Amino acid sequence: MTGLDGAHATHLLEQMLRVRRMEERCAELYTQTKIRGFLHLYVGEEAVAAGILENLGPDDAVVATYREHGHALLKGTPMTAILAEMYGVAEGCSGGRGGSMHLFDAANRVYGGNAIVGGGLPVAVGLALADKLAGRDRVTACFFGEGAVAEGEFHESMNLAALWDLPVLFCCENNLYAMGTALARSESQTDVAIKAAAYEIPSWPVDGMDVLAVDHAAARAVDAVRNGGGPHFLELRTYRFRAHSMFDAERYRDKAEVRTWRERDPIDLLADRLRQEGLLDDAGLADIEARVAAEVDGAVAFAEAGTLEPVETLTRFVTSEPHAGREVR
Amino acid sequence: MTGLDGAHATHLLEQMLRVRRMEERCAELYTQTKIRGFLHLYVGEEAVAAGILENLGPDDAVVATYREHGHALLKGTPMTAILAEMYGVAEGCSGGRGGSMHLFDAANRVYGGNAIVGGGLPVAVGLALADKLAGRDRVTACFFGEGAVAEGEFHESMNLAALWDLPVLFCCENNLYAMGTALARSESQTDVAIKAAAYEIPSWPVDGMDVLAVDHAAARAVDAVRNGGGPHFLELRTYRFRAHSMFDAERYRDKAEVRTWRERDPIDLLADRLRQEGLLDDAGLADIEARVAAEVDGAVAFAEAGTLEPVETLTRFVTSEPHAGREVR
Amino acid sequence: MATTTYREAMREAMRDAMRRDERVFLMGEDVGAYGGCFAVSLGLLEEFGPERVRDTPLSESAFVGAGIGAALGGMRPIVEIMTVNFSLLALDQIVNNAATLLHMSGGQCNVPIVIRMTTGAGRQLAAQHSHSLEGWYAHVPGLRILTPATVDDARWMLWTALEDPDPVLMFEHGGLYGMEGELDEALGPVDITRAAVRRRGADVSVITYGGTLPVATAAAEELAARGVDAEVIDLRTLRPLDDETILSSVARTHRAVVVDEGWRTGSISAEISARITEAAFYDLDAPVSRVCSAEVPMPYARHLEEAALPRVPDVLRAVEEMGLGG
Amino acid sequence: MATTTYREAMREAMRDAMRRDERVFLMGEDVGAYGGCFAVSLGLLEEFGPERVRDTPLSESAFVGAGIGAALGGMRPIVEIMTVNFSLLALDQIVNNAATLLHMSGGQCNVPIVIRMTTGAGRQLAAQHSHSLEGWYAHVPGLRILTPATVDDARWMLWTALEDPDPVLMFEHGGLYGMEGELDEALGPVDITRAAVRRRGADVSVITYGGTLPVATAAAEELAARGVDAEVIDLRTLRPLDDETILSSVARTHRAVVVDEGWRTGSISAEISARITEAAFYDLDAPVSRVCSAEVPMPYARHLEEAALPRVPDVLRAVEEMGLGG
Ligand SMILES: Cc1ncc(C[n+]2csc(CCOP(=O)(O)OP(=O)(O)O)c2C)c(N)n1
Ligand SMILES: Cc1ncc(C[n+]2csc(CCOP(=O)(O)OP(=O)(O)O)c2C)c(N)n1
Ligand SMILES: [Mg+2]
Ligand SMILES: [Mg+2]
Repeated sequence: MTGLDGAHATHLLEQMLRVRRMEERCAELYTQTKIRGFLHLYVGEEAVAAGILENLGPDDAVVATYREHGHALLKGTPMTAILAEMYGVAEGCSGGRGGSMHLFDAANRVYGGNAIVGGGLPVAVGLALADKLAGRDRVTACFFGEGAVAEGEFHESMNLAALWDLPVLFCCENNLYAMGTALARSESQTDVAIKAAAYEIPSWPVDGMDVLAVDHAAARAVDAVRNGGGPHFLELRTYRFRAHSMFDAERYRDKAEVRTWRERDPIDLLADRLRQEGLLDDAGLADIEARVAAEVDGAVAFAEAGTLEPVETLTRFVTSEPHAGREVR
Repeated sequence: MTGLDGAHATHLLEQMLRVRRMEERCAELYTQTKIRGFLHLYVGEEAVAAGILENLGPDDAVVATYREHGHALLKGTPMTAILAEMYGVAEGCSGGRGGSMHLFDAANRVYGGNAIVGGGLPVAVGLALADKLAGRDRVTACFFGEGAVAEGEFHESMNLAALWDLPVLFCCENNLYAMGTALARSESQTDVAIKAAAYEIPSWPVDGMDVLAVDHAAARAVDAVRNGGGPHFLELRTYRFRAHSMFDAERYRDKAEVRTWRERDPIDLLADRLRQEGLLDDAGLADIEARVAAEVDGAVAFAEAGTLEPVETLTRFVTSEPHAGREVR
Repeated sequence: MATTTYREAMREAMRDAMRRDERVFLMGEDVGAYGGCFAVSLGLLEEFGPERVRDTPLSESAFVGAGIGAALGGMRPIVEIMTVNFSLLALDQIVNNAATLLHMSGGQCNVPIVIRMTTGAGRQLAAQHSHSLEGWYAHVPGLRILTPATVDDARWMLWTALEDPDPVLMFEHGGLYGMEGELDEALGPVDITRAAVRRRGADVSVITYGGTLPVATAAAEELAARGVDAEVIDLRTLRPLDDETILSSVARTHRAVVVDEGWRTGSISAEISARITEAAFYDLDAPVSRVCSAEVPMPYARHLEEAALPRVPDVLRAVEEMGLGG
Repeated sequence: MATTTYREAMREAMRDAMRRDERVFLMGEDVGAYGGCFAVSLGLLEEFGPERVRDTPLSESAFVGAGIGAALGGMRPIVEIMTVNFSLLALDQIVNNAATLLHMSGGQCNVPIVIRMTTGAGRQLAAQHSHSLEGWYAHVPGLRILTPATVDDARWMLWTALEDPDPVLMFEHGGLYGMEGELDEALGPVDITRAAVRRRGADVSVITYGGTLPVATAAAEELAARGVDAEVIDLRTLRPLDDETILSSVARTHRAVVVDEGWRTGSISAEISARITEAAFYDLDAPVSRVCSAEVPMPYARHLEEAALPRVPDVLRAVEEMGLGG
């Protein structure tokens, strides 16, 4: 990459910080039992969502996993609606019915929040198929972890997307572990990008801790997909700083490894670089942190003020209303 | 290949003819409604089963598809028991309960006869896992069509076998069509051997119409698998001379293509070569045909004389007998 | 009125749907070049081309999931799973996505997809190719389950199903494709929420659907000859069940026999029996009776398969055991 | 007698099985290095090593199928599917191979595999992670379905299950793992074909299994306070159902309530209701009542999930509606 656009980079820094601070607050709220169920945090992986979503427009779609808070936020879902969803209140982006693993926001084309590993891939392929059939130049970005690569649905989806030349951007968030299973203990071929190539899908690995590298790679890939280049695949090499979920003793990796990776914290990396180039000073960073803190506080306040849906409407949304039933003819 | 072992080659010719004549008779019996249900014939593909099974021993296992008559026969299942099975009589190798798609023969380690495309692959992986855990040097040969390559189970099974270094020989019978779907319309990457390589499984394509080539490749592959070389993959390039099943109008391919392939009939290819080298004459071929005809006639007679299982025992074999139920303690 | 087969009626329904609505397309294994595994889609490729009559690889989970995604993207896919037996490979997509997306999203993401599949036994296809799992699917909230059993329903249910904003599964019994019947060409889209009384009767309600409707009807004729006036109810939809039609019939007949090709234990007939008992316990002259398939993986041998399936004599016996026509 | 948790009892059962029989091994996602998703297999990797406590990739269909193959090959695999929700991805292997191989092969190929999985809701895991599909599996001939609900069954059912020559599925309700109870360490392998009467009673039979046994028991205590003497039956096995124990109870109480966390329509409770009615129609003082989950994909919000699940007040209401303890 040549040169550094300070404004753009600073914006990416702020985006990553919005995710980081939101996630950190979620962890606190979980210990306070304000948030329940399973909670999967994105801390350490922020550069991936920030770099890729920077390159998507409002008409583009996102399909993600249960570790999707950051993706929804950066696709445009208000933090207020995200926090409210985790509180299980009616003001949540899924009306309190989805929770942490199922953030939906049709207006911003966020199609979840899928908690079945690999389950989102076919859906992303279908969204892209609809765009192709309708002649729209929209892109569908599908995020999934490297653990999903072992699932049959990964294989079937890769093949369909390539065979039908569909506008999907596959984003494999390779954080080296699927819960406690290291990549080398789940794949005979650990080079994920090579796997994708076996479907004739252009694919390349990206330093997932360097948001500028992700941004740059995403710009090229999204452009190619949007312009009829068919599916593309990015392997984002990143790391999960925290436990898989809130029920993980982390027996499968040692502290030293985590420490080493933390030295490449995507936020620190970019902040330092901006400082070196004189594009950011402590005051500037403090301003950003202040804005982000205010947004997080506001979101929590919004969620706290949320209202519970009445139990009477428990069975709403099992089918659409009003229903298309017809008179007998 | 250097030199030609006449006795061995003649034996392979006879093996292919046993399959060919049996299958041809099955077609007649189907039109006579002696055989019912779905019937998938192996005509044109005989060199694959003949060449590979020649290299397996009695302790080795076979898992095949609904197009498995030849595999069972050449693994050692008597033709009488195979024909009887298709007649649905008690003397059939599966007691008349399996039919054409489900030939089983535990004594010869023939584990079916699986009618779910891709469904046999995980089972073959498991049989090999048992051998590895028990420290036995047995090989499990798994046969499947190129259409199965699109199934998620193919992907998951390849990865497990390679990851765990299991003694499986994957034999992909690439006859270019999955029912009416040509390979190019089902795979973005049509080179099946390359797909297997993506799992780090040694794989190579073989001329599936040349039984000597198949025999040679199988000898190498089986030897490698048996000696701890982990899974191996053979793509056997062959062709189905007849319809997919007895309900196929063959709209998806033209007669010319079929004619061209028939010019490479594996039986004629070998017979001609043996003739050229003076290792077979008309009398010799006539002897073989006579032996085979007698075997087929005998098998049909056996099936015709078969007995129907009494309806009273309909629900046998839902669970094993005697049952392991225990007294309450 | 014109005589047609169930197969042709189904094909006409799809042709009609694709002509009427640009968003409708058909996707599945061998629906195109092969001409349809059971020749249902024969000729559609020629009329609508490979984009709208889309052959898929053998990837049940991915192409069903792709249908779900296409529906979210504004299309109206008809996804054909060759047979219910293979639908097990797509079950995760159907149960965890198609059926749940609307709810999980708080009402934002409805999935207007129609998934068609052949179901049932009776053709000596053995254990892996003879399942009747429509009752299983009827367990899942968020799905609508249809079982067309007449040429009119084969021809006209699809229209209404495609207008449904939510997922609809259509189960077509393999034994019905060749069935001929009088088609009401002017009928138009039909109600898909109600059962139909196919034969009026006063003595016993024979409740069935799909592939066993002919069995129930034949049994009713036989019973008439024995002086027993049987009412035959074709459920048409297994989810939601039309309690009203079922219960009003039983209120008149005081006796019910459910005929269902599924294995007896945990079958949809168990649900129907339980509902009738819950709602009409004091009206019943006898416990609700079930005529189902024997609990055995379907054997290949013809005589064993026939013995395993619910047939006319089994229905007659069930009615006799209620003290009628004995 | 020693106090232990259901989780520890299950772990002890596996440790014991692997010590007793060389052929037994455990395979599944994160059973090893992670320590088990729900810590059930914690410590087993250290004792038995990675060959016998085998972590698998995320490949449900392949590793379940591999378990089936390993069983055919002479091993005695315990395959753990992390939760029933993911078992949908392995359903083809379970239904079309594990359940059918013995039959399709005319009795030659039995499949001695034990497949364990967590089931149920109640922990705010939302629509994709809260299924209770054990009733679905109970529909399939060739499978044996166990639902241990006590520490004794968690500890001792596995032994008998591993001696079974055919496939056995064990459903462990996620809400039970932390439950403490008195373990009979001398019990040894228990019968896996019979239901158990957990509480004797004369007025009504409350029939349940697995995760709702505590609900039924608590309801029975409450009913006792109201002067209603409820009998509580723990089914223990959903396939085959122990009709004898169920019917002999109903013959005494003349009333039955089935409590089941599955969705009401097409639930195993429908089967139980139908069977009781078929066999004991004239003994019943009231129609069999069902207390099930609301027919909705499980919502995340706690108050909605609680409202959707069968709870003590629901059982009390059902009994009241039978004219008892009102
Ligand atoms: C089909 C399926 N199997 C198992 C699980 C349980 N599970 C949830 S997350 C997870 C690990 C996934 O790892 P990866 O795909 O790498 O994503 P990451 O959590 O690392 O972001 C597992 C096994 C699941 N949700 N779905
Ligand atoms: C999972 C599944 N989907 C669909 C089918 C229907 N079907 C039976 S054979 C077949 C074609 C398989 O082609 P291939 O794997 O190439 O084997 P071939 O018949 O050519 O030997 C199909 C689609 C099936 N049996 N199983
Ligand atoms: Mg990961
Ligand atoms: Mg083929």
